[in-house]
Amino acid sequence: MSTDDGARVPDGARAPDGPQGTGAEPLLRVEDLRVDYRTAGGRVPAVRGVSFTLEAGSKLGVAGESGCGKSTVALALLRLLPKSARVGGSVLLEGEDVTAMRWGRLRAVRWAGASIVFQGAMHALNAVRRVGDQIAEPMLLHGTVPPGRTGARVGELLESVGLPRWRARSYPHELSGGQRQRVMIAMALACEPRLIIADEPTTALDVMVQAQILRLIDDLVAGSGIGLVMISHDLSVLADTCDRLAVMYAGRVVEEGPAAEVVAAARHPYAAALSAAFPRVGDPGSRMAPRGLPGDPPDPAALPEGCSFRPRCAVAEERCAATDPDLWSAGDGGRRAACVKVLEEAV
Amino acid sequence: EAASPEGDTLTVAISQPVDTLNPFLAQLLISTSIHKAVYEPLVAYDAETNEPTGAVAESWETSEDGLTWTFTIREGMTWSDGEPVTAEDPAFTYNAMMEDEEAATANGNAVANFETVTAVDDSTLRIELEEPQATMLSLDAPIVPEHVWSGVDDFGDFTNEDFPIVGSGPFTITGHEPNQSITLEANPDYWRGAPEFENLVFRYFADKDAEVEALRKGEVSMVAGLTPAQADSLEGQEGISVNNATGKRFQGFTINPGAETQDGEEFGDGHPALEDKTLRQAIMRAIDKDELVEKVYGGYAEPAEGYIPARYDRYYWEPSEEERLDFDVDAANEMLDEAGYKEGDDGIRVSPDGDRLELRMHVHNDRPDYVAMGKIFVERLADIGIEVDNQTVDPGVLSDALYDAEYDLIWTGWSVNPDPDYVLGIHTCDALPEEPGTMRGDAYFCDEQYDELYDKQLAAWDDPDQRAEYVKDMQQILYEEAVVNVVTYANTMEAYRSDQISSTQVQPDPGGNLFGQDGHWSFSTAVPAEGGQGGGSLSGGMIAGIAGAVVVVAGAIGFLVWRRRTATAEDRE
Amino acid sequence: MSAPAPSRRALLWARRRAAWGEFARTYAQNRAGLFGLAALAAAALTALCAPLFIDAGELAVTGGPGGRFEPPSGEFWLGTDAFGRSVLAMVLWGARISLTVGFLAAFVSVALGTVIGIIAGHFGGWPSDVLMRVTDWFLVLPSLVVAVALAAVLERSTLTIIVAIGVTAWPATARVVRAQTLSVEARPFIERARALGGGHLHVMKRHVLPNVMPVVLAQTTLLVAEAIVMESTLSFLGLGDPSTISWGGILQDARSAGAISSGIWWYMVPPGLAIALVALSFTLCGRALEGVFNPRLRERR
Amino acid sequence: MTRPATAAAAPPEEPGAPGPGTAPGGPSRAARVLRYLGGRLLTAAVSLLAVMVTSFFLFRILPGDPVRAMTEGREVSVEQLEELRAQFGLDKPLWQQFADYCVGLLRFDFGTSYQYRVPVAELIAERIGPTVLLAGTGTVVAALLGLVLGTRAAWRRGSAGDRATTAVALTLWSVPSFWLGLLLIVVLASGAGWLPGLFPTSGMSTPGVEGGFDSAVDVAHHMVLPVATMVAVVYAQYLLIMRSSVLDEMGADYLTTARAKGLRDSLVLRRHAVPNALLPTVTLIFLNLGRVMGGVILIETVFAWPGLGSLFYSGLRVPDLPLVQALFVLFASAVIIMNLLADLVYPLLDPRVRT
Amino acid sequence: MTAELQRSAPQDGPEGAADGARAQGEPLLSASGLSVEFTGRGGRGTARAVDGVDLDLHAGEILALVGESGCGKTTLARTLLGLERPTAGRVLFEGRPLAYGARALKGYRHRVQLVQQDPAGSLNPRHTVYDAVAEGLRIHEGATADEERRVADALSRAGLRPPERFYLRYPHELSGGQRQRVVIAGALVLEPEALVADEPVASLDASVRGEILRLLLDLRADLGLSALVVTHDLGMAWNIADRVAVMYLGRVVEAGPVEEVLAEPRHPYTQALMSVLPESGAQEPQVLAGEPPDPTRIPGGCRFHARCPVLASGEAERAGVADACRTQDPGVLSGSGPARVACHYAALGRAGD
Ligand SMILES: Nc1ncnc2c1ncn2[C@@H]1O[C@H](COP(=O)(O)OP(=O)(O)OP(=O)(O)O)[C@@H](O)[C@H]1O
Ligand SMILES: Nc1ncnc2c1ncn2[C@@H]1O[C@H](COP(=O)(O)OP(=O)(O)OP(=O)(O)O)[C@@H](O)[C@H]1O
Ligand SMILES: [Mg+2]
Ligand SMILES: [Mg+2]
Repeated sequence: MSTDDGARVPDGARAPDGPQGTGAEPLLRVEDLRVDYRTAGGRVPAVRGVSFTLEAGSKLGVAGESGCGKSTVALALLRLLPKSARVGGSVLLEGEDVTAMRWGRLRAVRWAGASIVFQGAMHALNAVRRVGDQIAEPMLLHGTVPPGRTGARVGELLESVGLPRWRARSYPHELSGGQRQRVMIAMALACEPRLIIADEPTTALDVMVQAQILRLIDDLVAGSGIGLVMISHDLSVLADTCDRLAVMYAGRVVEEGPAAEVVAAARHPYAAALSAAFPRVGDPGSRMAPRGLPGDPPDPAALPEGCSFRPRCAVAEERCAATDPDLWSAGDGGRRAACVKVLEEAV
Repeated sequence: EAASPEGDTLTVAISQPVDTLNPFLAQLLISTSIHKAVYEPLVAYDAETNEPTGAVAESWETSEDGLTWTFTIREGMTWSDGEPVTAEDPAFTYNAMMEDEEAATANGNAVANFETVTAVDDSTLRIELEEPQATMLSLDAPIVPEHVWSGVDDFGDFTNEDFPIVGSGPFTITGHEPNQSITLEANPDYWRGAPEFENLVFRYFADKDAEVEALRKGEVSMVAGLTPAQADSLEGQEGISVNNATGKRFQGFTINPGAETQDGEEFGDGHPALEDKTLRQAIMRAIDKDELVEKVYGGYAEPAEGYIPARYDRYYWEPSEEERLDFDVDAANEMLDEAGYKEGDDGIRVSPDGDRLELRMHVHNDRPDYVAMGKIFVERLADIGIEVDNQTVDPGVLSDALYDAEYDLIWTGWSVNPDPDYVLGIHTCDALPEEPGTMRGDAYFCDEQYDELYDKQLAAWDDPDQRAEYVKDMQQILYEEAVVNVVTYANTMEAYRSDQISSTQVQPDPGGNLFGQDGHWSFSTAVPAEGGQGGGSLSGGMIAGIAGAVVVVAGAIGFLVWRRRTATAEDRE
Repeated sequence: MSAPAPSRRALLWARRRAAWGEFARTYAQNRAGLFGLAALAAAALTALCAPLFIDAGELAVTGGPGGRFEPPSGEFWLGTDAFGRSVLAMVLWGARISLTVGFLAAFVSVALGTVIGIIAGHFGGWPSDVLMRVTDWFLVLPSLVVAVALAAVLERSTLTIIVAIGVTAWPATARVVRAQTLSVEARPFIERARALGGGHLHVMKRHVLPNVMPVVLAQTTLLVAEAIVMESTLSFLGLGDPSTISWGGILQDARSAGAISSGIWWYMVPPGLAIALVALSFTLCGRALEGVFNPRLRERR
Repeated sequence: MTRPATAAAAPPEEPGAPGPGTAPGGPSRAARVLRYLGGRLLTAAVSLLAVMVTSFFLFRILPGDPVRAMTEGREVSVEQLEELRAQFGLDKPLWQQFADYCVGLLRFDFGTSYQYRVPVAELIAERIGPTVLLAGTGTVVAALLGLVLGTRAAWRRGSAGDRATTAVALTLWSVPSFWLGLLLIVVLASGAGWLPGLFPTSGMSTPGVEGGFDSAVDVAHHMVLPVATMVAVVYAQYLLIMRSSVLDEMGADYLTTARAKGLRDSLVLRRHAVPNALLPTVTLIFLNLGRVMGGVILIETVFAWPGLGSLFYSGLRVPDLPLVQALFVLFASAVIIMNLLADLVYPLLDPRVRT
Repeated sequence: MTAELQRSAPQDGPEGAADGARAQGEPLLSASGLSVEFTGRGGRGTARAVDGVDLDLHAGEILALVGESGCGKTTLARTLLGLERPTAGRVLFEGRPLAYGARALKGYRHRVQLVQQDPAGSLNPRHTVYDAVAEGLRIHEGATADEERRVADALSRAGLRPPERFYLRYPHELSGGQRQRVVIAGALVLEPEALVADEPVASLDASVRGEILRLLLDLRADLGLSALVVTHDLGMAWNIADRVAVMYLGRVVEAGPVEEVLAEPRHPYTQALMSVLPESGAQEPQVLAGEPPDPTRIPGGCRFHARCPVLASGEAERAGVADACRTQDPGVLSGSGPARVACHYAALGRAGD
């Protein structure tokens, strides 16, 4: 899958070096992940070379606007993409390449090794089965809990996410959105995986409920050594929750670094615009001055030449049309950004 | 090869479910046919000649005035349960029909003219009539055993399904699966001698094609009512005999000459021009009967003139050369031109009174031959400038049109009994309705001369030849008036498995039919073929069928399993 | 109209053409749909042009050029019937009635069903209840029986068959349209139209109708298939118009002639195949249309 | 076979958007269930009433006088006709006939068949068995076949297998059932060419075959062709519905969840996709169970199956008013009852409707 | 109408718009004691979605209505447009109660426009942009000669320039932001006096949101449009609103100028909302326990008392208002005026000030 490699400069920067490059194999290492969807209108490159690593016990946030490929990355991590998707690159989960696993092994890794919390819990839960059964299902499947004990374990899990035990007998529609999301989280914890991938776990939830869920995730992950990949379009949420942050644009990571720093002082113009779009109540600068990004989100099927952000970039230059920059190192703490200007500064 | 249920079973395909096994109520042809094999009548029709022949009555005598008939009951005849048949039985039967309205349902007509019926002694039955009648010897209503039926209170409710049903005929009914089959067993004590076949089964089929297929397979031994195409295709098939019988039925159409009640009140909306005999005759001349025979019946019919089919040669009549209204379009057109029927702008004639000759034609939709004839008729009448509106309709619609006289032309046909009294009677003035909507004939025909002749033939009960003369004269009147127009006598086509039935009796012989006889001859005299096919209850076909089904199912399962295998091999998601 | 108007109209036409092109392209991706369309086009063409290459006189019962039940030969590719008429010619000619009945009957029932469905779906409340009760009532009646009864009562004609089918087939459409209307009515643009001041008629005409149209169109094509089969059934039961040639009518003639058991397969098989083929084509087209209008059916993971 | 338009198989009325649940066994739950049941029963009763009235008047408009039709071609006198008419109650004014009919219905007395002279109820009791046997077997086979094939087709959508399955189903669906039945008789019953006649041409049993096992086998043997005809024409709709509902579910997130849990493909299908996809299909099956009763008329006629369908067809031609009226009510009430059952079963399958 | 509009249009910039003076005088659109109840289907209880609301929208003002999901914001907005009939109270437009006759409503809807939450859904997928924008014109004025000019005008005002390029596009060919602009253009084409926007940017990407909000501000500046903006996002209220009303379970519980309310929330509910803003920084988030409230079961007393952290922490007890909280309804806040709060505890605090 060496489609648009030719246009790239310079080559070396693509190697996943950075601070994570310690000796021990990280929990999750994604290298040059690429996903194309085959559609009636041709190939849609939804993810175009995404690399990142996640250490056990740490939390990585992935932000970006709708359609930039966040969910595709999440699904690719467990090879859950539809048939129409072609995947390139590698996903190393505890050193084992998910993309090359046999089906049997893959099934064993799914959920027991890494589980997913999906966005719309109403749809991610089977409407006609009791939530208790759904939580118990992976336990029975992976044999992590002896069959006789699943009931008790389900109860424990529900309690750990703040739901009464009897809720195991409920059907999803009998639960509110927040409760459903809790069930999803309980389910994700069922097999005590090493990695949890949360794809927009709080979108569409009410502010107050969102806060509850975020806090819950925080509590559960903290100190348990579980790695968390949290995906959201809400940069402010991620900044609050995660250690590190990766901002995606048009199928690429355009900026990566410690969460607080990326939000406070983004190096990539897109990341900067995105964080400015979340106003701070009380900040007189944003009073009566909403800020946004002109232009429309990119269409992955028809990306512009060169830097894909160029058409919306306020500081774009001529050379941006020629190069589609990779992630360069952009400061301490393993900060990286994909903008020619960043390279200049670094040089 | 062909497999029959049992070698000694005669299986007859029937296309009509039995209405009831109560002979006082049964009206459908199939039921009456079965009853004929179960209950002997007083007098039967001879197998070969159609002449009256003794059945329950051995002999009979008539008084001078023809009002008193004395029948001598057959000696030593018994019911199938062993009881002797005595004069009490017919007396009971006829009296029931005379007294009980329900019992009169099916055969009440036969006793309509009876004054009294008495059993003088065990072997003598006396019938007193109100008027002399020529039809005393066509008394083929079933005679039931008094000792069984005297216990019946309500003839209308009694189903007569206590098997075996006690009868006196060659067979007794032993079982009835509604809408499926009726099984009969031979009566070993039948007075003419036990039938050769031990079992007689009538099996119901809903579809003519299915019947023929069943015959081909040997599932049934006899099929009646074949279409010409079916007869053609069965002809010459190994193990199958086709019986092509001369017709007992005539086909034709009636013209509404202007409907009237007996009191002369006109009603209905028949086309006024049809009152004109010339027009009616011209219509007849536009019809090519040979074409009908060829196209509709594939040759299995006779072009017809007279009202009584040719098979009854005593009464058969043909017009003389000058009387004939033969197919001749030019002649027909000429007749119309002369009579003042001018052609309109659209090529359709207009009557002298100014009525456009646009006629409605009603056709029974369940009679394929009428439907076909109707189609030809439409095109032929166009040749003489008459437009026909083809209304092929349900029988109900048709009879409404007929009884309300809201028609111009209707296709019709009657099955004619050996005694022609009834079919002649329906065209007397008496048959005209007393008030609109109650007529009992099938044409609003009324002719004084015809009525005189009808009375004469009825009175000539003691002189068959003289009676035949009268009957022929009546037919001539009908022909000339062209209200009731006969076009063909269609053959009756039947087939039976000659490898199951080696011989059987047609009626009349020769040229007669097997099914729907006036009697039971074809069943009671049928002889099983040598080496009749045996076979247990699981026939060869069934075994083959089961084997086939097993193979199909196994194949399907195998396929699914194979699919599953291949599917798991490339277990993609 | 002011100056830019013509350009807007031209643009509009260009858009329409493009939309059609898009539609055609999407449709063309469905091979079964293409097959159906081709078969239909052939059938329709046959029906239209039949008088050009078939002499109506040869279809008259007295004018059949061949002999009785001639098997297929060079002259009569599909043999002849009892009147010596070419079965091929009759089957080709029969397309006229069968297609007419199919289309008109489907039209009648779809028009009825659409109007009732939209009204019931739009107004809700008791009008909807009443209409749906009536619909349900029609829906439980055995449609074949009602059609048979209607066809028996009314005058024997093609129109009767159309009415009989149309009157019995609409409830299904009404339900589908109502369901679709309800789902359209739940969408925010309906509320926007109301908030803009649009009345009932405006909402039904401008918003609901265009959005239920795809369903209706697909439903129509499916119903045509049904109507054609129904026509053949009624004709087969002897309720057809005897003075016209239709496929069901030919089948009935064949059956009453005992063609099946007489080995005269050429009388029985072609009309049945023609019915099946045309019904299948309509069904395929209907499904293809459904696919085009409902992309959800088209591409799914 | 009548075929309800595919899309008519929409699930029953959308349940109101279910709000966040409360603890099970809330006080109003029983009341709600009762109200639901009561509502459905009432609807069914109203429909039934409407059908009864329809039935009476629908057949009164049938042309033709049953008495004349029955006696057609026979030698009858005017008096006999009048007598028959009086026996049938046809001489009474229409309103009185209607009143008699209604009173009769209340007592489950459908009158006496004109043709057969037995109480209609008796006739129906006699024939309902074969019809239920044929229609039931046919529906069960068709439904199973449709469900299995539809699921497989959807799961492997776009594959050669999918396309072949769908094409075959659609083709068979387009074929007039009576025609198919006749062809099957010719080919499989009488045998064509080298093919022996495998099955009986028609009827339900061979006369004279007796004994439990033998006659069961015999009936089964007779049933093959009619059932095959019925299944061939009918199963497509189950297949199509099942296929599209499985397809509808295919993209659903909960399936991705199931796969993410490490379930095998077949388990994902069986445990998750099918139970959800079954919901709309079940409604259709119930609806059809009701409709096939009326729908088997053609098949019973072609195969001389001694059931209600052929009884009805024969009654219609007379017209045997008490018989056809009663059968019509029966056919329609079968649909009503099955609708009712569907309404009652649906909540059992779909917990969302339960509350 | 245009002239009138021009006259009332304030010519000052967005900053000036926050001027307290605007809140004076006759409100343009107001709710007075407004209640809306939904009778539940299938045995569910009656939902008091809006339960006594007084709210005034003045000419040229942007009023934000915030609150958590299900508190009745949408219902209130719809009722203001006459799409829902109030079970009690009235909607007043220019001081006159809203009439619900077909004609009167049509006239009213000429002057007050609705912008819905979901721009994708609120455009008919089968209408072109031109049709969608011209729809209002056609409904109210039939075919007019200057239709095209007005449509072009509205489109360019909404930021779709050049308008001709968009005329014949279908909604699915537009991005989310463009769709919302089309919806706004459709509202503008009738030159309304007030706009009721129900979560106008909720379904849009964060980066696009700002542009749409800026559009609203620009329109207010150019046309003097007043707007009621429904949102659950306090940040958005901070971004564009002059005044804010916080709604809880069908009632407005705190209202006032944005700076006052958001800088110093006094109702415990508002405080909790503020605290869970992700960027709220130092403040320890006060996550309210329990589920969003249920309008079919509104608790007695202060409707917030069951979840009230002040009551739970015993602070209210100490202040001596706990009983009042549990039993006494704090009452309906008046529609305009300075910052007000419906809370026994806060009222106490103020009194104590
Ligand atoms: N099954 C598919 N077939 C074709 N294209 C797809 C498919 N799934 C996603 N895409 C395209 O891939 C791109 C990335 O989609 P993805 O769902 O990963 O975005 P996302 O960042 O998760 O967006 P959102 O925030 O809306 O969830 C989008 O342009 C989308 O249209
Ligand atoms: N048509 C209706 N029938 C019955 N209940 C309704 C109806 N519309 C709204 N409700 C109920 O009224 C309450 C308020 O609903 P509303 O839509 O106004 O809330 P909202 O504040 O807009 O919520 P969100 O932020 O989720 O849009 C909710 O509990 C809702 O369930
Ligand atoms: Mg996503
Ligand atoms: Mg809302």
